[in-house]
Order: sequence, then C-alpha cells, then structure tokens
Amino acid sequence: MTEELASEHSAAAGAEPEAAEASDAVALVAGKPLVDLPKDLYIPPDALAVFLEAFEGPLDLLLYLIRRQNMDILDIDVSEITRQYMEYIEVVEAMRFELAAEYLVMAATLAEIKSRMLLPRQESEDEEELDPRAELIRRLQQYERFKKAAEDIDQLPRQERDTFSGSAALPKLPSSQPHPDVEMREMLLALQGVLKRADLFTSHQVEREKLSTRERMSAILSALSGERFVSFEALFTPEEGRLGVVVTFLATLELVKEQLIEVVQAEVLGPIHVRARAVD
Amino acid sequence: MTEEIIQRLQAIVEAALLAAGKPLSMDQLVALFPENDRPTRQALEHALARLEEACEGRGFELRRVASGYRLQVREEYAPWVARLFEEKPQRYTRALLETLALIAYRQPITRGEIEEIRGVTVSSNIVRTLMEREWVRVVGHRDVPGRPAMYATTRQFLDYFNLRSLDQLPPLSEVRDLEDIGREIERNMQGEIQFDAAAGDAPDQAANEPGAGTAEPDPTLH
Amino acid sequence: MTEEIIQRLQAIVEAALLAAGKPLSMDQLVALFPENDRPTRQALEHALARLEEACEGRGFELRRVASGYRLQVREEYAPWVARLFEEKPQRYTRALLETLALIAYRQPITRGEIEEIRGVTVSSNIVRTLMEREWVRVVGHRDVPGRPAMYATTRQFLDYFNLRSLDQLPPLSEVRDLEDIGREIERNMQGEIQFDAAAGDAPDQAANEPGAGTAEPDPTLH
Repeated sequence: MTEELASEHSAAAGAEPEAAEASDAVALVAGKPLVDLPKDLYIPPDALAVFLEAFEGPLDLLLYLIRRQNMDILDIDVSEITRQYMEYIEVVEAMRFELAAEYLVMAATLAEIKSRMLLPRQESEDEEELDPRAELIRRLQQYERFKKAAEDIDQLPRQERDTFSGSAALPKLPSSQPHPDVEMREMLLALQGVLKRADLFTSHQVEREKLSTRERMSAILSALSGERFVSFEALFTPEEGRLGVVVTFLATLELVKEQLIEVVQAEVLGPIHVRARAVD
Repeated sequence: MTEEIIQRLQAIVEAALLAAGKPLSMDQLVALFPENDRPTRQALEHALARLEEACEGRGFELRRVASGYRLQVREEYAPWVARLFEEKPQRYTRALLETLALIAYRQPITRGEIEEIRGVTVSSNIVRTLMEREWVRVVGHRDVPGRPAMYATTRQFLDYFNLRSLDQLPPLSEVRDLEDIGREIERNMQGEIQFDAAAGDAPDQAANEPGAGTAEPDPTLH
Repeated sequence: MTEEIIQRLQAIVEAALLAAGKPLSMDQLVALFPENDRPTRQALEHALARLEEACEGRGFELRRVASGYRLQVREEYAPWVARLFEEKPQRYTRALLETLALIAYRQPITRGEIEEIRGVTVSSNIVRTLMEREWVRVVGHRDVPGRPAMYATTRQFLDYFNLRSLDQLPPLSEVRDLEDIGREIERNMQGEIQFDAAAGDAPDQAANEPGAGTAEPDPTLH
C-alpha cells in the first residue's frame, strides 16, 4: 500500500502546473510538458510566455541549447550555439515579448566570441593566448554547478514536506519563579548611587572600616541569638590564627560600641560573658 | 490482519499524532489514508492500543480525550519540562540592589538604618525577596523600641558572587570610581587564584579565614 | 551510572524534546536539570543514543540538526502525515533555490555576486522571502562603493533541511580552472581529430569547428 500512496502523492503534487519543476520538459503548456522546442523554433505565442519563464536567464538557455545538441560544455560549437541562440532571441522579439536585458548582453557576447574565433590566430606572439570561449565556458560551468546545487538542495529532506517536527501536548506544569541573575558590578553601581545621595564618602570611619569586621559582627550576633550568655572566649576560634582573633576582637568592640551586645563580668578577673542586648 | 500491517498502522498513527501536536479524532485518523486503502476503525483502534502499550516507560503517553487521541508528555516529567518554559527572570530593581549592597557593607543593619541612608522606605517585598533567595538573614534584633531585626549577608551570598569573604568587595572609597570597580574585582580574584595556587594543599583553613583575601594585614586597621 | 538512571534520563530527554517541538541544544538539555542535580554531557549523550535506538520501528526518529536534537516524523510516513494539512507543502522556484544555493555555498555573498554567477537580476522578492523564512541573514557589508549587504545562511536554514552543518550540504561539482579548460579543450580536440582520422571520412563539422584554430596546427588536418 505504500507504493500506491506514495505515487498518488507525487502524482497529486506533480499536477500543479509549475514550469520550473519540469525536469526533462522545457516547459509545461496547458498542463502538458513541452519536451523539446520545435525544430524550426516556431513557438506558439501562448507557449512562448511559459517558455520564457522556464529559463532562469541566458546562461540557463545556453546550457539547454548545449545539452540539446549533446555537446560537451568544454567543447562548445560557438557558431552553432550562437545561431540557435539568436534565432531564439529573434523569435521572442518578433512576438513582441519583453526580453530581459541580460539576454541581449549575452547575444552580444556570443557574437564577439564568434568573430574572435574567426580571426586567424596570431602566430606565437603570446603563447598563452586564451581560447576566446574560455570565459564563457567558465561562466557556464559556474552557473551549472549552482543550478545543480539548487536541485540538490531541493532534494534534501525538509521540514513540512518530508518530515515534521514531533511534539506532544504538555501535562500540567508546575510554575516556578526563576531568580534573576545579578552581577556584582550592578550591585556596586547601585551602591554608588546610594552613597552619592547619602554623602557617606565624607565619613572617614566608613572608608577605613574593614568589611571582614562587619561580617564578623553579623556572625557573632547570630551566634548569640540562641542563648542568653556565651563566654567571651567561645567567640574566638584559635585555628583562625592571629588575624582572625584580631577581627573577632574588633567586631566585638564594634558591637559593644553600637550597643548591640553587652559584656558582663561577675567578679574581677572572673570569666567574661557576652549576650545580645535584644534576644529573639 | 498481519502483524506487519498493524505495526505499520501504529507507526503512522504515532507519526500523525506527533506531527499534529494536538488531539486527532478517529475520523481524522481514518482520513490519513486514501479512500481506496483505508484500514477499518477496528484496525486503527487496535493500532492505538498497541501504541499505548509501546509508550510505557517512555517520556510520553497516549491519552484519550474528548476530541480524540493525543500524545502527551508524562506528568512525572513535568518538573524538567517546565524548565523549558521558564520565563526569563526579570531583573531586580535598583532599590533591591541598593538594599542588598547596604546590608553587605553595613551589616548588621536594620531596615530603619537602610531607609535612613537610602532616604526612602524599603518595601517588605525587597527584604522578603532577599531572604527567600537566602542572600540575607536576620542575625539579631536591635535593642530599641520595636526591636527591629538586624540583617546580614549569608554564605550563599558570598558563594553567588564568588567571594571568599566580604573583604573581597572593593572598599567603599573605591566604589566612588566606577571605572575601577571592574578592574578591582578582577584583580582581587586574580590574586585569589594565585593565592590558591600558591597555597597548594592548605585550603580549608585559609578559606575560612576572613582576612584571607587581603595579602597584607591593613596597618590602619590595628 | 545505573541502568535506571539512564532510563530516566532517556525519558526526560524524550519528554522535553516533544514538549519543545523543535530542536534543543545540548546546553538546553543540560539546563533542564537543576544545578545541583545535573547529569554530565556524557550521560546525556548516552541517553540520547539510547533514545535513538528506542525510536527504531516507530513513527518518529531522533535527528541531530544545527540547533541541536529534534524528534521528527520519519520520512517514510510523510505521505500519510501530509494529509493532515490542508495546504500542500510550499514549493520553491528555481530562482529562489539557485539564490539560496549560492548563498549557502558561497557565503558571505552580495546580491551583485549572485547576479554575476546566475547571469540575471535577483528579485528583491526572493531575498525578502529568504530573509522572512529566516534562512538567510545579512552578516555585514562589503567594503566597496554602495556597501552592498553580504548574505549568509542561518541555523534555521540548516534545521529546515535536516542538516547539522554546512559541511553536510551535497558537494558542489568540480569546476576546472581556465588553464585546465584550455588543456581539456585541446585534449578533446586531439582525441576528436584522431577519432576522425581513424574513421576515415572526417566530417565537415570538425574542420569548421572554430576551436580548431587554437589547437596545435595538425599537419594531417590541413
């Protein structure tokens, strides 16, 4: 059943009269492929319009003529091709169809090549004298390879024709609010704004204060939040080294100064205890 | 009906349901086939039943809904799938960033103190957002009327900004010069990396040391 | 990694690809998982390979295209699936396909350069269609008078044509350079002459052939 279906599909697709799609046919006229130009190059007027559209330009027409003659692209009979090309142009002009300027330019080029080839070859002046056809052959070859590439691309399996993206319905999705990203620079810019407004720069103390001290103040406070009194020594972590001890000491002094903790010593030389002034 | 035909019907139905991405009715499924080569409804139902089985253990399943059949992502994978559709997170407001910066630099600090510096009220929303993100926590209460909470930054805050300690933030005096901020941070981090490399295998303790970020103890401090 | 975990990853990936309905990159797949529970790329690739196998004999397959991985209907079922859609798949004119081919193989390329090779004007319509389909975009301007736009193809172009990279485009046919062409012509003519000589009655055409003048004068011919 596959073959049947497939052929029905391609048949349905092929039914669309689109000249550009015809591979062997020169053009489609009233749905029927026009396989070859009549030998005498007489083309009925209605066919001519379609015929004009069947070619992508003078290079395309030349390629067609070359292939129809079974010529090798590298060995074009310029006289013959030029004759046929000119006839084609004449017919089109006789029918008063608008002809793209490129076709006329090509006609001139062909005429020039033909005339150059008729000239006797200069005897051993520059031995590297190029075949006057070379440039034309180069252009024809170049165009032909991209014409072929276009056909290849058209053959690639593509979405909406040969394959379709698969998708399935969504189940109920949990809603989650993602967190925005913040760059430190953003935060510092914001801070700069505040500082300008608050004119905190004038505060000598703020400038000098080490942030680690403030960080430690927070740490001590949160350590004190649970219990009523903690021994002063417990705030220190000897493993931190001298610098850590100094930071803790400074933080404690600052906390005392800001009246955030109170320090109690029951007797002279007795153990010192600290606690938060306001416990949760 | 041969096994092969059923297998084929099942694949066609699956292909069509995935291409449609929405429910297809039995009529629509029948219409996939040209008139001269239509399977019976019974055959299609058989193929659908087979498809249902074939989806076991996979990321999607066949559902029968009012308008027909549809393939649907399994509910158990919703948490992962949902992340595909997460909206781009909005940006934080300037007010929030200012509040965060003030808590970082002036901790422990109360909301009232932040408001005093910023000159405007700090909305509860901002504080809640910062707490929910676990960048800020309450470390105590100030012993004044109302006993306002005092806020400080957290370990998570440091982690997020790749800081070992708050000392790695540029000092306030340098925040003044915008152009230098980026360079300063970079230099600090560079120093950190070099420090780490030099330290080799004495990591944890150094990492916990609050002053580790600064190579030389600041003489003005003492 | 246990069998169970791989099985689960496979189902999650399948669920996500079907939920997305378009290609997902490896980065996007990784991002499905929360940061603290991310599988390695290797594990995901393993799961994808397993998924690919698990789609054998089904209506769809896993394809890798430029933007990532995509689950798509198998080509063999396209004839049935196509009947779901009222509209026939869009066809593209030769002019559009040739322009697209030139942009694909010769990017970055200006409209003037395309016209030079095709030998005809490229209509603005074609360029607009290609841009609207997001197959082509402007990647810069050539530094010549008029600063014409240079076009290149996009990832969407590759995705649409089931390609992973430009390398996968069908190879361009060879073009021999001018000197080669010259030599070729000579060789051809030489062969022809010998053939003619062997055949006995040299047809007029060979003598009239204009190209003959450029060959080494052959004493036997004249």
